[in-house]
Amino acid sequence: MPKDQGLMGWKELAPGMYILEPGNSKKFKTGDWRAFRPVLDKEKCIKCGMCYILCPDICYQQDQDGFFICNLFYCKGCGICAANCPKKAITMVLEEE
Amino acid sequence: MVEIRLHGRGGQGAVTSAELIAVAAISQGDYAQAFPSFGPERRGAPVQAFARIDKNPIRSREKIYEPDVILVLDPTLPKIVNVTQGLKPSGIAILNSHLPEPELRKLLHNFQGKIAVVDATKIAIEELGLPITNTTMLGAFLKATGLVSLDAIEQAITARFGRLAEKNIKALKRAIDETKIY
Amino acid sequence: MRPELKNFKGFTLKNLPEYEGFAQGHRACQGCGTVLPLRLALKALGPNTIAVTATGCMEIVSSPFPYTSWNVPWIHVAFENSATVASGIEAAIKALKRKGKLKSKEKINVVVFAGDGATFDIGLQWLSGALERGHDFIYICLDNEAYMNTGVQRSGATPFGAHTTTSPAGKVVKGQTTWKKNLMGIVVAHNIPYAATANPAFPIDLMNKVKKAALINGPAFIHVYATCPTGWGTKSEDSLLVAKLAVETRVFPLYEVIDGKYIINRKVDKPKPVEEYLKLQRRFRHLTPEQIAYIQERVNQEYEKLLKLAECFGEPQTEQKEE
Amino acid sequence: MTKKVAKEVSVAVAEAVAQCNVDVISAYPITPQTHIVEHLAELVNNGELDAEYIPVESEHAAMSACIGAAATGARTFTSTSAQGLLLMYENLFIASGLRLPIVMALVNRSVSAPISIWNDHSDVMSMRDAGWIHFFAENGQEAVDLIYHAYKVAEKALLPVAVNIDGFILSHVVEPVTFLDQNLLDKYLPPLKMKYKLDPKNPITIGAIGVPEIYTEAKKAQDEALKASYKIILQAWKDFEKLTGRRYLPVETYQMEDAEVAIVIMGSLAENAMNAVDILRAKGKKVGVVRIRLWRPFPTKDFLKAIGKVKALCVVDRAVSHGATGGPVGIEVRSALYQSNKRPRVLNLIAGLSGRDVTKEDFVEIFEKTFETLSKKPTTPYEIYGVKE
Repeated sequence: MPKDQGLMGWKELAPGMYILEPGNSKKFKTGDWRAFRPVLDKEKCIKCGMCYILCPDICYQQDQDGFFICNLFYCKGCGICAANCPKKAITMVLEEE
Repeated sequence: MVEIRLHGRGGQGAVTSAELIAVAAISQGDYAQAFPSFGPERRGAPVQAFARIDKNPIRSREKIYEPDVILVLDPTLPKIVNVTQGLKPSGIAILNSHLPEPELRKLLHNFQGKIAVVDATKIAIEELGLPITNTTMLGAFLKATGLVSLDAIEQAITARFGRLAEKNIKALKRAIDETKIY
Repeated sequence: MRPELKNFKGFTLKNLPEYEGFAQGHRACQGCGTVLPLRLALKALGPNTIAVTATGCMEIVSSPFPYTSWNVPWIHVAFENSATVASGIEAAIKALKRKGKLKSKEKINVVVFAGDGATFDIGLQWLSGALERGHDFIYICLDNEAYMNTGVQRSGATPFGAHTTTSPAGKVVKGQTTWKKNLMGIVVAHNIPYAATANPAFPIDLMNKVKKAALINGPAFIHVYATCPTGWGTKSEDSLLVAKLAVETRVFPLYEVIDGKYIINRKVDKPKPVEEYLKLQRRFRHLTPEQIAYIQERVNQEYEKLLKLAECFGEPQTEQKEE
Repeated sequence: MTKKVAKEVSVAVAEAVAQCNVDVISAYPITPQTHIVEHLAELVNNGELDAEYIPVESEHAAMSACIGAAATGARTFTSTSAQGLLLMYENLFIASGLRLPIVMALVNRSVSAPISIWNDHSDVMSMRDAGWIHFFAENGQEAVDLIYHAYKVAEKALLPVAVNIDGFILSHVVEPVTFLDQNLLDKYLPPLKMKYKLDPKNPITIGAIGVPEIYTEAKKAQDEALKASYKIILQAWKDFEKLTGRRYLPVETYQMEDAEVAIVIMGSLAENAMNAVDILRAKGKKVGVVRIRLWRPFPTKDFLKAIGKVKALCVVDRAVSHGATGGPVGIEVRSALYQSNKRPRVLNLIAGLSGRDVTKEDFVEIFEKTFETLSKKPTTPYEIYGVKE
């Protein structure tokens, strides 16, 4: 058995293995799960925010111009935003392209 | 140490009597224990309860097998339960009965020791309106043993029964007067 | 109307809170239709919230040490007992506030997230106890219709005919043989002030229901239809399409029961055939025309029942429109 | 110091819990625990105790509610027995793993089957490895005092504490107890202040998944915490002695100074064993009793010191560990002895199952059996005492 597989020393743990920093999973990249990437056509976009509200991975944030932009650090490429965009302004594109 | 075994029927208050004896003894500065026969209690079924009194702290977690005193709350019990089992020859049997002494001794398998008798059922019906004899029999216990003072037992009853205490104390006092010791 | 709801205006796409109670970087599957309602609920509740989660997907994806996706205080204890853990939290808040040991002017929401297994099956007794005792908390059942976390085994919430790994579509027995347990019926029988169904394809409706549940004093229950592309065999981008069809086919009607009064939020007058809903999901692909016909018949019956309930124990219909 | 009063031990325990100003009580009734929770409900409903009483639908729920309440920063209490404890089982490990200072009065009772409501230690032994601190009370006074200690220790060590009270033979006995004066108790037991708790002002995550990369470290930390609680316990007892003069030690001894043969036991039956010592000492026999009060963390050093120079020990267990090499205490004692050069003969008897009386006369006989081991080694690792062949 390889020794010392531990993530950190036991003395460093908070009692009960509590995690003291809220929402620290945002340091964890889930963008590499993605095969397809959403691409927004700003011409068609009406800034309704449907993509923002329906994204299970909380990727969309509004920019200064009011467009909702997908954060590819987290986007898993599920395509829910594209499928539910009322104006079909989002298309899923293969990552390689 | 004096060990007391109480015999009654479920619902007659044998456990309460044992507790009142212990509470009274402790309040007068003695050490005491009281406990029921452990297990589910069913109304009407013969039950036992126990008490111990000592001048020194009591250290014991066993049932009472050879009591110094037995206190029988129900007149019908000696016929169906061997109430004197293990009772020390020097001990005392305190009974609720209207029967004469010779007949009682027969019922008690010819127990030759001291016997105290009172017709507690009659007193209880007259004073409390109910054939619940636990407090009445405590009067007989006081008279026969002198282990706890009337004052201490009165306080214990008052704490336990509140507004019903007065009647119970009256019944108890009558029992002190009417108990006969053989 | 409940006095607690008097000043509640409701969310719209225009006035959504920016706040997220759930953080990015969680490990839910692509297109997870279960984590989405969870996110929306926390968004509606805001930061003054304590969350309890039953063992299940949402617990697993949100808390692999050293990471947590929870921006609110959160606890996971076990599979079946979240409702009771919440009872303890609620009682603690009450006692500590009363005794001056906890100073919080605002109401602290206590919310449970639990899957269908944790709610319909293993945790039903705990849920029943907590509802009966009247704790002021919100129980959100994220119902994806099977034990997804352990590899898609059937639960009491699995619909008739569905293939799962413990109700497989075999040569003789074709999938789940029982009808979905009527959980709303059970919950409503506890006479709690608020119960509702919700669906992530109707996100504003869902958030409004969560907010109402939070505002109302006493126990509130929300049965959320939650999709699982992995367990159901749907395309991840179809996750919400399927969810929408569940409402449009009357498979999963949206309604509220407020103080025993039934309110159907979206009446479906011209339902789509259930087959349209079923055919998008691999878990139903083995179904025979007879089975599909049976499902259609039961769905019709159940909807009729609901209409009757709304008719007998309802208020004048106030339909809500999703934007 | 208040006056000695007559109380049923269960009622006394409830009143001690109330004195500790608990915030949340959650319990489900089971014989012989009932009188404790009934009395607490009465105190709450009479307005004598300001606490939330959650009348849950099962013992599993009782512990679940305590976990939720304790994690929110409330002082909590529950009580159970036997089957109730087993129904709580998974939560017992969670309470300690999450480091929650819950206090439980465990009114010891046999475990089914056969179903039995009477006293032995088979229930508590099932949770021996659950990471709780365990005290065993000998009498009503100890039961009361140990409740005070339990909160003091639990909240400092951040670990749950079980106060073990023998069912019926202790829990249902009316006897004299002295309660600590409330002012003194308030000094002894400051209000609970949890550094980490469920609080929207400082959101933390409790109960995250212990992936293989951290589970081992989490368990190590928990194990060290339980070991470290030993010092906290000793300090709590020292502080208590200063207040009351009542002295508490992890292991108590009776007539052990020159004892050649001793009985090792936990709980209230030790009293009958002490009475047997008095009988035998009167006849010139050098016998004594070693009573283990602190069962977890096991006080190995105290135990080894307590047994002095005995030539033979009889460990009287109150539970069977089926298929093992002894009763639970017997195994522990043998393991402790292996860590020293002492090698007394060890007889291990299992006695007093399900409320079967073990009288002073029985203990006299047990001492005699133990003397026999001096010339003849026991032939079996353990035996069940008093079983009818």
